[in-house]
Amino acid sequence: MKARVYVSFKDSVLDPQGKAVKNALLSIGYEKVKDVRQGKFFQIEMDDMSEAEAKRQITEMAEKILSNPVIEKFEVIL
Amino acid sequence: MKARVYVSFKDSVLDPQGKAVKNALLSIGYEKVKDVRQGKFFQIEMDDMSEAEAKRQITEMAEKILSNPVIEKFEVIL
Amino acid sequence: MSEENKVTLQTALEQGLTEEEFNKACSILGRTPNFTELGVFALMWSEHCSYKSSKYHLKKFPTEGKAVVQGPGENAGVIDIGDGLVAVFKVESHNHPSYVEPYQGAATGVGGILRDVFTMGARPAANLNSLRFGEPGHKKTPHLVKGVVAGIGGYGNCMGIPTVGGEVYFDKSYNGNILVNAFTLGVCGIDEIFKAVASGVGNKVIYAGSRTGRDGIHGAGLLASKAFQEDAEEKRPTVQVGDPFQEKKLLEACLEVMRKKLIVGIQDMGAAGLSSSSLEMAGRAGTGIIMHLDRVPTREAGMTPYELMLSESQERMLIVAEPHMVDKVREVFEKWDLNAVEVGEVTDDGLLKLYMHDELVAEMPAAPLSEEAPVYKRPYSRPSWQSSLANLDLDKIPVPRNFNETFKKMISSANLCSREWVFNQYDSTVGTDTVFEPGYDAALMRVKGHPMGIAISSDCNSRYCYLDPRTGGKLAIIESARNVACTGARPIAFTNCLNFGNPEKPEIMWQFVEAVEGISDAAAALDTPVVSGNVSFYNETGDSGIKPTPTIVMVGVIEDINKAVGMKFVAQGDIIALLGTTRPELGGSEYLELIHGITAGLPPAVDLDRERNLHNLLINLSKEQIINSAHDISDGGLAIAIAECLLTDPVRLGADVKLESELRPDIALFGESQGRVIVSVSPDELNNLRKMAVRYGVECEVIGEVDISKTLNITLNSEKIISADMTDIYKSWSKKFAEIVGE
Amino acid sequence: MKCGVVVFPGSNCDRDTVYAVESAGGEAFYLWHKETNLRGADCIILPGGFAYGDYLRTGAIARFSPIMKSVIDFADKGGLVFGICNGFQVLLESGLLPGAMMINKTLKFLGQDIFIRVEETDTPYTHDYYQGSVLRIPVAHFEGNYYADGDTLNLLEKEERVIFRYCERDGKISEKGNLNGSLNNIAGICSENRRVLGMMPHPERASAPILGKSDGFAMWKSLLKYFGEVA
Ligand SMILES: Nc1ncnc2c1ncn2[C@@H]1O[C@H](COP(=O)(O)OP(=O)(O)O)[C@@H](O)[C@H]1O
Ligand SMILES: [Mg+2]
Repeated sequence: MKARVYVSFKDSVLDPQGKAVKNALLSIGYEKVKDVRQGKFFQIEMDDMSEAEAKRQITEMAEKILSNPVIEKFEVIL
Repeated sequence: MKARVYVSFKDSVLDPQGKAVKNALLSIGYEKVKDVRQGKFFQIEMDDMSEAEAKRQITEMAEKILSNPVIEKFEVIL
Repeated sequence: MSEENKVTLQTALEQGLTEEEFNKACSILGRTPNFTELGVFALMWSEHCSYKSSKYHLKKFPTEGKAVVQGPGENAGVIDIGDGLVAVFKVESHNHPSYVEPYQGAATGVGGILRDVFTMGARPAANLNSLRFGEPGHKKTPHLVKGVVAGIGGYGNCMGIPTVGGEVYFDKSYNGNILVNAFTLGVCGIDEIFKAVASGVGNKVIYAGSRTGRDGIHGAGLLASKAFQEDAEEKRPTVQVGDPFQEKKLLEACLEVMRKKLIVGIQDMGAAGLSSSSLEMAGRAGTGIIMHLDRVPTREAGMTPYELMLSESQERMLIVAEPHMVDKVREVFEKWDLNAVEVGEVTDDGLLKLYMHDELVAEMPAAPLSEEAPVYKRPYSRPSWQSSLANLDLDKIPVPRNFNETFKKMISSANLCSREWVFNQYDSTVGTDTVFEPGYDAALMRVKGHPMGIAISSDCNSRYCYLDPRTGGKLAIIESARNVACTGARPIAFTNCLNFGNPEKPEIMWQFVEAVEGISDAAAALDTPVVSGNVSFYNETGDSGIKPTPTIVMVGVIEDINKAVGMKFVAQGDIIALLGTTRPELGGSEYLELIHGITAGLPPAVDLDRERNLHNLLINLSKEQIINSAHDISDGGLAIAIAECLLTDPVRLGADVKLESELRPDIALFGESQGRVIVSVSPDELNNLRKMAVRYGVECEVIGEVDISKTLNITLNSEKIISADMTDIYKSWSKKFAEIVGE
Repeated sequence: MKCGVVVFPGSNCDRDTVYAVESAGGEAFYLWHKETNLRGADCIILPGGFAYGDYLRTGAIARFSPIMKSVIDFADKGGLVFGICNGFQVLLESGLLPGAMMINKTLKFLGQDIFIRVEETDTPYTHDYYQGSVLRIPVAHFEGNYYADGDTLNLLEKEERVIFRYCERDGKISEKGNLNGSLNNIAGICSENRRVLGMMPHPERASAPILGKSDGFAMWKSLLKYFGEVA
């Protein structure tokens, strides 16, 4: 059972890393770059359990540990 | 045109972040966690261009700037 | 023993051994090695591990002195610093990995040198780093600078070891081959030193720290070898990823087992991993070792004995302990959430025997592998182009019309501008022992609860070494020693990292031999032996090698840290004096290269007797509390050095300097004659300064006064030739580095 | 006054902190992260460092450690808890203080002396300072860019819980003096009961004249006075 958790800044929070990457890309000639947001992801492998249970546990982890709700949002994809 | 680039360490490369997260998850009681790998992703928005062209440009960026092929692998998803 | 992987001469060649070396290996074993054994031979006899091209010449270094507790040969050198304490230190290169992956390459370089020091029982107290990059305008330079600096910081900061100094130079000879030399110094009690020996037959061998993965399994030769073609790339990253958190725990756990006297010997697994750690520990003790490789904790399934022995995974240690201590050792490591696994035993037969699931997979005599490693006296000859480099016709070099402009251009140039951009990314104050932070001539560390201080300076001017490697070697020694002496500390001993091109080329070997002999002469004259070091050859891309770069890191001790002397001017009305004399020298100077585009001539002359006198003078000036500041004159010459005495944020002071000289004005201002120091002294101490200078036979000339104009005024033979607003200068000096990296 | 200094496996300012407390005349001992007994400490200090490597987010994992359960209990009962640098980050992650830390606006580690202004002196940690004093003090962090939503910020300001602000040499609060990009130049905040304090700069590194830095010393003196141990 594998799943991915994507964590990124809430839209209301400035993403300085994304902005820096965008500027770097523009400066070396990728003029069509309109926006870049940066985030992190976790690929999690769970030992034998149902899909529903995995989803439940992983969502809980994402809420509790993998993201900080003050600044971040997350998405769990099985 | 939006795309995501996922960058993570190659499988044989040590992933200290993933390891630390795995240990944390285990220690707070998620016993079924078998493995965690951590990576980063970039959400890139391109101004009007064909899908094929966007994919070409973004793949190039991923190779040149967003990852270091010596230790990292990447995946571009439109 | 398993017969798979038949080894032939061809296999040996592919692994980087020569035919002769292969035959020697066969005769040591009395048979043909199997594949695992061959891998171990190839690794142990590689240039990196065996020093086969350099060993013969390194013997020329002075290695003895009354403060030396441990000279070259252990993981790091050790000197007595008084009051029952020792300093343990070493410098090491991580050039190639840093070029390929600047962040991780530099980070693991720091990790490796830290292990070298704490494996000896000393808690690391200070890191320095010596960096060389290509031209500022080269397309790869900004990326490399940013990555290397972030990597050094990333590792050292997380470990909580302050990075307190170093050097950064830009030169096009490093365009394709940067240098990253990392230094660590640790402190412990003189009776707390641990050695890397596997003594005591029947003692247990313990593997501690991170798991072993397939990283760093050696070099290009191996990749080409048949047996591994199928799974080449993906499985065999040549660059490791560092895990400073793991190393921090390893540090604490290792110090704890040492303090509790639970172990007999310990060695880190650096380059050459399990192979060199086990062989060297047994070799030094004259014992043998049995290891069960299947017990080694691994990161990936199915690793072969060959891979286990050759992996360079980071953050690992090999420990020898008495049988009844094994559980206690394990307890300590478990407390830190680390592996500690008994993998073998010390034996009396002098053999390294490796088992995999109880099957013997390799058997080699331990001592011969390290002690009978090949030694080469490689041919060397002076390069044909060397003489022409010395040609410098000063008459053809125009004297600048506007010295103000020349001065501004120099002080805000890549090699002379502020390094704040670099060291502000380092934690330089953690540990609360850093008395002189980066930005001083030498870093200065206190030792809590003791009166003394430790001064450290890293130096090498590779342009000097290129123009005349023998003199360049001497200059690196005297400059680093002078920097140390400026603080009031006595230079005691040094470590070195000799970065050169391909030693199989006679011209490169010549540079190496000349530099080593120059270093030896100067070190002997200053009574500063070498206690540890590292040689890095093959720093070449394509046909062009780097300029010879023998980095010297000098360590000194000041008895009373409260008497340390800083480099900045401190008070209005202080007299500025020049110790030493300016000679008609301009060869190899920063000024010639930057302003006139010329890299030629001979580097400044060295007078070792005068230099030693100067250092003694400086030490006594501090002891008697006569001077308020001392700053050594190096790259950029007198005018730059005086400016550096003023450059703080915010600029508070100015200086009014009046020089009388028959020399060309550019030589007087920017020449790099050696043995010179700018000191400042309050008017009522001037006489004492003069007297003391006479006593040591050092010229002392009053050249000006510190004022509050925030301007640097320099008058030469009654003509005012520099008048610079230091607040403006500060801006361009401190901003230049960010520009170089494109920020 | 007895300070319990918590040691996470990646703490690296624990010894510096103990030394500073002792040099001011206080008593200090170490508390291992796997312990739960606070051993009668009057004040718990969460020191700087990288608690569990902090590869995920600084302080994120530390909050689940056994010791933190006790520390949170202790704080809830009105105990003094002082987080420095990484300790501040742990306090935010554990909810003892509001807000979150982001990567510095420079996207680089920031290791240098900076200036902060003492905004409030009515805490056990700052009453030995004058309000408005400017301190020169080292910072060493990669994630010190304080963030909180508008409501939280307003509350902090209204309740005068911003204890330190980044400033220029002369005390001016400006973008220029705010190297990491913190909202409202926040360098340190306290809890509603003013007994939990978190700050990014390192007072323990500015507590010895030989280092040329002593502006942090008064924090330890404040604590000692608070416990009535010096006049
Ligand atoms: N890579 C670095 N890391 C830390 N400090 C550095 C580094 N490079 C230079 N510095 C510091 O910047 C100052 C100036 O360096 P340098 O010009 O090489 O000094 P000097 O000419 O006196 O040897 C020194 O204090 C040095 O320690
Ligand atoms: Mg110097």
